[in-house]
Amino acid sequence: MGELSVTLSGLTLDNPLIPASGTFGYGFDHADFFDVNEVGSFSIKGTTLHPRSGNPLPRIAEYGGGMLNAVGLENPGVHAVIRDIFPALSKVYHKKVLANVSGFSVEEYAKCAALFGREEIVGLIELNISCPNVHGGGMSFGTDPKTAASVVEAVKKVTKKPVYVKCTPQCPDLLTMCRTLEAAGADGLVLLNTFLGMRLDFKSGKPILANGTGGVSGPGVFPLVLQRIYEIYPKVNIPIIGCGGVSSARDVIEMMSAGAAAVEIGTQNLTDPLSIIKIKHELPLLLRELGIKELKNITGRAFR
Amino acid sequence: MGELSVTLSGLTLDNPLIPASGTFGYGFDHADFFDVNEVGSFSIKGTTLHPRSGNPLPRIAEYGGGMLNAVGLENPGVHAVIRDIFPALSKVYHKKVLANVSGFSVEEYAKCAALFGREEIVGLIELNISCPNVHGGGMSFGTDPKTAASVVEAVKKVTKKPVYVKCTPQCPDLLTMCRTLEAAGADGLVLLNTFLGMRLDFKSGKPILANGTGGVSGPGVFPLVLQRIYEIYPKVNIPIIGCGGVSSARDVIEMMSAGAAAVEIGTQNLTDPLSIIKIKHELPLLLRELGIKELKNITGRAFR
Amino acid sequence: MTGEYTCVIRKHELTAPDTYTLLLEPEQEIPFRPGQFIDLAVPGFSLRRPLSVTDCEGGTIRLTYQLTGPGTRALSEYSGETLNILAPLGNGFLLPERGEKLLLLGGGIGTAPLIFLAREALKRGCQLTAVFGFRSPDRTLFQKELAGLDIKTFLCYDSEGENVVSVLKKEGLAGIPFAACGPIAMLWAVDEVTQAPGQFSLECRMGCGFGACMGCSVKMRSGMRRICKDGPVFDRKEVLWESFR
Amino acid sequence: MTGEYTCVIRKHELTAPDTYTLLLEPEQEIPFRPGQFIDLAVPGFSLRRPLSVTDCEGGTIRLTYQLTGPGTRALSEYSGETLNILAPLGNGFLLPERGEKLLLLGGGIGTAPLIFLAREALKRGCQLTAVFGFRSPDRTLFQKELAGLDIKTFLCYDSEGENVVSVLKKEGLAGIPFAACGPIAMLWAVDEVTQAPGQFSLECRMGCGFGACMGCSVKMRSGMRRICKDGPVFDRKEVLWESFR
Ligand SMILES: Cc1cc2nc3c(=O)[nH]c(=O)nc-3n(C[C@H](O)[C@H](O)[C@H](O)COP(=O)(O)OP(=O)(O)OC[C@H]3O[C@@H](n4cnc5c(N)ncnc54)[C@H](O)[C@@H]3O)c2cc1C
Ligand SMILES: Cc1cc2nc3c(=O)[nH]c(=O)nc-3n(C[C@H](O)[C@H](O)[C@H](O)COP(=O)(O)OP(=O)(O)OC[C@H]3O[C@@H](n4cnc5c(N)ncnc54)[C@H](O)[C@@H]3O)c2cc1C
Ligand SMILES: Cc1cc2nc3c(=O)[nH]c(=O)nc-3n(C[C@H](O)[C@H](O)[C@H](O)COP(=O)(O)O)c2cc1C
Ligand SMILES: Cc1cc2nc3c(=O)[nH]c(=O)nc-3n(C[C@H](O)[C@H](O)[C@H](O)COP(=O)(O)O)c2cc1C
Ligand code: FES
Ligand code: FES
Repeated sequence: MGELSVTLSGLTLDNPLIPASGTFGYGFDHADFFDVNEVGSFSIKGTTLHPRSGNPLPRIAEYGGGMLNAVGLENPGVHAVIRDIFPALSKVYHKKVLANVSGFSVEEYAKCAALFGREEIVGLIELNISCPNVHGGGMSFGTDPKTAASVVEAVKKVTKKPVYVKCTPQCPDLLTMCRTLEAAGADGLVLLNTFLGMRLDFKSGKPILANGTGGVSGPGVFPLVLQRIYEIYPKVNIPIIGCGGVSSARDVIEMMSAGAAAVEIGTQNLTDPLSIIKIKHELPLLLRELGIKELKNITGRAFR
Repeated sequence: MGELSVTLSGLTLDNPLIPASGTFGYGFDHADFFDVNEVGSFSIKGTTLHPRSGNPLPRIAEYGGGMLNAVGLENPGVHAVIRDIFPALSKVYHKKVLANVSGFSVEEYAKCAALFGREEIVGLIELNISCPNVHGGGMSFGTDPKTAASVVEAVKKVTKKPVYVKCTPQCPDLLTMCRTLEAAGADGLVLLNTFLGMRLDFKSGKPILANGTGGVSGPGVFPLVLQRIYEIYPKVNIPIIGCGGVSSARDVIEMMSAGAAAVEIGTQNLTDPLSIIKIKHELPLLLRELGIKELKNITGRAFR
Repeated sequence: MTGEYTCVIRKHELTAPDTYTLLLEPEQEIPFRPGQFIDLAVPGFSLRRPLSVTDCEGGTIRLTYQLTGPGTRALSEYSGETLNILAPLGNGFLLPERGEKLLLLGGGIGTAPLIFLAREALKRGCQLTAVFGFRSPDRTLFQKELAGLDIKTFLCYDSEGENVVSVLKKEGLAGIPFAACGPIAMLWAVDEVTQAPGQFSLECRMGCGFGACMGCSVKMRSGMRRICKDGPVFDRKEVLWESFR
Repeated sequence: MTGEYTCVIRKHELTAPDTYTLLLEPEQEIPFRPGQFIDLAVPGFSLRRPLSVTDCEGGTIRLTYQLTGPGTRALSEYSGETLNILAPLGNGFLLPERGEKLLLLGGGIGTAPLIFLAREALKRGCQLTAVFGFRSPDRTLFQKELAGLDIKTFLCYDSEGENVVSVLKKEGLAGIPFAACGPIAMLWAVDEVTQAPGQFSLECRMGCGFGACMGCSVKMRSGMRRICKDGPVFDRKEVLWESFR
């Protein structure tokens, strides 16, 4: 195992860099730029039981700290992913993926997770209870700990794969949420999904996104996410994957210092498709500068 | 009245640009750069009943979308402000100020507000129930609508000046908070104070700010603040002063389009002390581009 | 090969009102087809700006862009020596067969990718007619350039009460195979008045520009399609205009 | 007058390991006193970077800065032609009277403002002694420059087991009025071993640099003081070292 390797609930990644769900498709698009096997793992586009066509255009806006999106979980559905996408993916990608699952009912989460749980390529299940861009589902599971716990319990019954839950900053009491998820059997946490926000068009004064609001991501949210990881890490005993605003190798070090065992990178994959490669090359230099041998020893350094 | 003028609860400002509390001192420091009478009004540094020396250094950190601060309400106390600062200020500044008041008890808020309420130079009282950087006070008033309402009621009893309440994004249910404040007699809202966040030092891995966490401000929070204003504007009947991440004349237009009657500018006054002047010069050009005669007609344009 | 390239700025100047010409020379030659685009990193902005290739000769990429908002404004004021791009992106126009007729319909800055298409089609000995519409005569783009090429050209102006669609009808061009780029309203109207086969180059706000984010995915007749990767050029039979309202 | 100035970059180069010299020429001459600083906007960063003036001659501001983090790194790679500053900021050193003795105590990049002070003090016919400490000989700053001035100079190196404080004691300099700038630990130690009047130039993370934000306010003997506006130079009697722990 190299100096960058980390372990998530028994799943060893040769590096902690995980492209975040929705910013790496199903792995094929970044392959135009680099060998996608360079990533530690990646999280597939949020997948639901049935195909979804998502929100109308515009789905994207920009701001001084990154971007907003309201894609609305467009995806071909779990069956098509397993039948068509995974076989094609296995030909070019030889590591595991995080199966990012979204749903509109406890049953939907459980069904999707059960199906993904049988797939060799799936390293762990990432329950997205936090998408701000769909109505009636997604995020509502992310704001109420009881509902969220019921999702975890249902999913744990149907799969042996580690189950990680991706939380939303819109949750009014994130600490209680995380502890409840741990108690319900979650194997790990992903902190965090996007922040609710919006932009208005200069000329018309109306919302830019067809959906009105969208999810804010990118460097602008980094210190907010970092604070949540720092707050929650000492209070739970399951691993945290940090996610939000990471755009450099220094950010990776900082997020792991706050308690993250691995790091998801989203917006930066769009800004610069080669960012993961660049960060991966810089990490060993930073480790040397810090006099630290193994990256995994950085996790939770703030508390030592 | 010029094309930029706006009115807040009977107080007319010749332009809607208000340096935010804590980023303009008591008005003397920016006077090194321009005639401070150019601002619409400004909000004085958060003032408490007794002098406070604030937090230890470091109080400041930076991030990709702006800055973090944990000044911790350093101020000379309401008596010194009234006795020493206001008389000196009146010599160079001939408009009104927003008296930003913080407290650790309902009584403290009321006492400060009563004292400020008697001052000619005070145009309106801005109750800061939202400072994330002091313990035991400040923000705790901002997260519970009942406590917040009791502050407003107590203050309304002791002053005839308009009372605006500056809310915190850390409030779990901001809409209920705002409606409760309106019902309690608040004359207006200031949305929002800083977002809770933190940074860790690259070398040590420990928090940069001596206080651990700090308040995040600057362009990175703009779309988050905008969404809250857009959400709350149609649900209340009192004016909203927008605050958070404004750094350009276009941002002013956008925030007013979402419902703000005026706009506070914080971090940008530090990044560029002349920003208010630059924005003030650009606003008329943008109005012309939009074919809108009076800036105040922009307020709430998103809903028309 | 699709990749990230650092380009030296060879020329960057105002060539029409609010319109800049930018010549970029990448480290190595990038093969482009007409209708493809690049995604340009504007320093200080998170998202890249997609720009169609106006032409590509001897390895130098010509871009033509209009001041639209803060990003293009910052680009026009950029004083560095290099710029970073992703390229080539998207599928270009299907080129006409040797000697075929082709009608080029361009509105405003949408005329840019048609210049590249025109040059390639001329190389194949095609017979070209261009109808280019602008807001007013002072905003005409590529007038000289068109004059130097063997293209029958109609220029029309909103300010004179004419536009691409009205000229199309008046001149009886509605039966010629076409390639069109411009504002959605114009394209939609073109679709309604023409009968021949045709292609539309579409645009929308993009997240990545290379297919990863679904930010540009839109309902087409054959299903959801990403404008960046499955387009930006689409056969007229594919486009559902309601998706662009 | 304190203000915002756009400066042309006259020189910008690596002059010692990790250390750059930057010469800026503002639109109009800015009067500086030794110990004052400028606040430099690094494109792409929200907060400005405070830098002491190393010297100011004929209207050209000399800055010397060390690579510390992302901001100074970006500055060192900046390829534009101008930079924006706020200046002059802070109160400088109290200059010694004509003919008086002055001891200059500098650690690392903290030697920078002492160069300006030295030149001004020499103009007043003062007798100067400098003790400058660095991590190792290859990191020495201003060696040639000092050699050209009439200053009795001691250079010392951590790598050789010596530092400013040990030299101060060894050479019996602890009774001479001093001006010191460098790491807090060094300044504190200086305060403990010297008996003469002295001034310290302090630094900390700043929000504004001109007094508006209280980001640099710290407890001193006479009360809370802003390092940016009430300093950065303070009389030794003012400083409470516990505030800098
Ligand atoms: C495939 C394609 C090719 C294009 N080719 C050209 C060209 O050759 N010349 C040219 O001038 N313009 C072209 N555009 C449009 C150009 O990308 C936008 O004008 C530009 O991105 C606006 O950026 P801004 O910051 O100035 O405007 P803003 O409105 O401030 O931009 C904010 C955000 O919206 C996006 N955006 C705004 N308008 C558009 C738009 N019309 N299309 C796509 N994204 C937009 C921006 O990229 C940015 O992410 C093309 C667009 C696409 C999709
Ligand atoms: C009055 C004054 C004069 C100074 N003069 C010089 C000089 O002449 N030459 C020189 O090399 N350095 C000087 N410094 C220190 C210099 O400002 C910092 O090294 C620089 O800001 C670091 O920026 P960075 O982005 O590289 O580091 P980062 O650590 O990434 O900076 C992050 C934030 O912390 C602040 N910061 C970090 N270190 C310091 C520090 N030591 N002091 C103040 N702020 C800091 C930065 O300004 C920025 O806001 C001076 C500081 C002050 C206060
Ligand atoms: C275009 C886009 C699409 C996204 N789609 C999903 C998704 O399908 N499922 C999910 O869990 N998160 C989704 N996210 C959120 C990201 O996975 C990530 O949590 C967020 O962007 C914060 O990380 P960042 O700041 O590094 O981008 C999406 C984000 C973006 C920008
Ligand atoms: C250094 C600093 C000090 C601040 N002090 C106060 C304060 O005393 N009282 C208050 O209500 N808000 C205070 N704030 C918050 C600002 O007034 C403003 O709400 C916040 O910075 C968001 O606006 P911005 O993004 O434009 O900076 C402070 C902000 C900064 C950056
Ligand atoms: S813009 Fe990302 S998929 Fe097209
Ligand atoms: S840095 Fe703002 S007051 Fe000193």
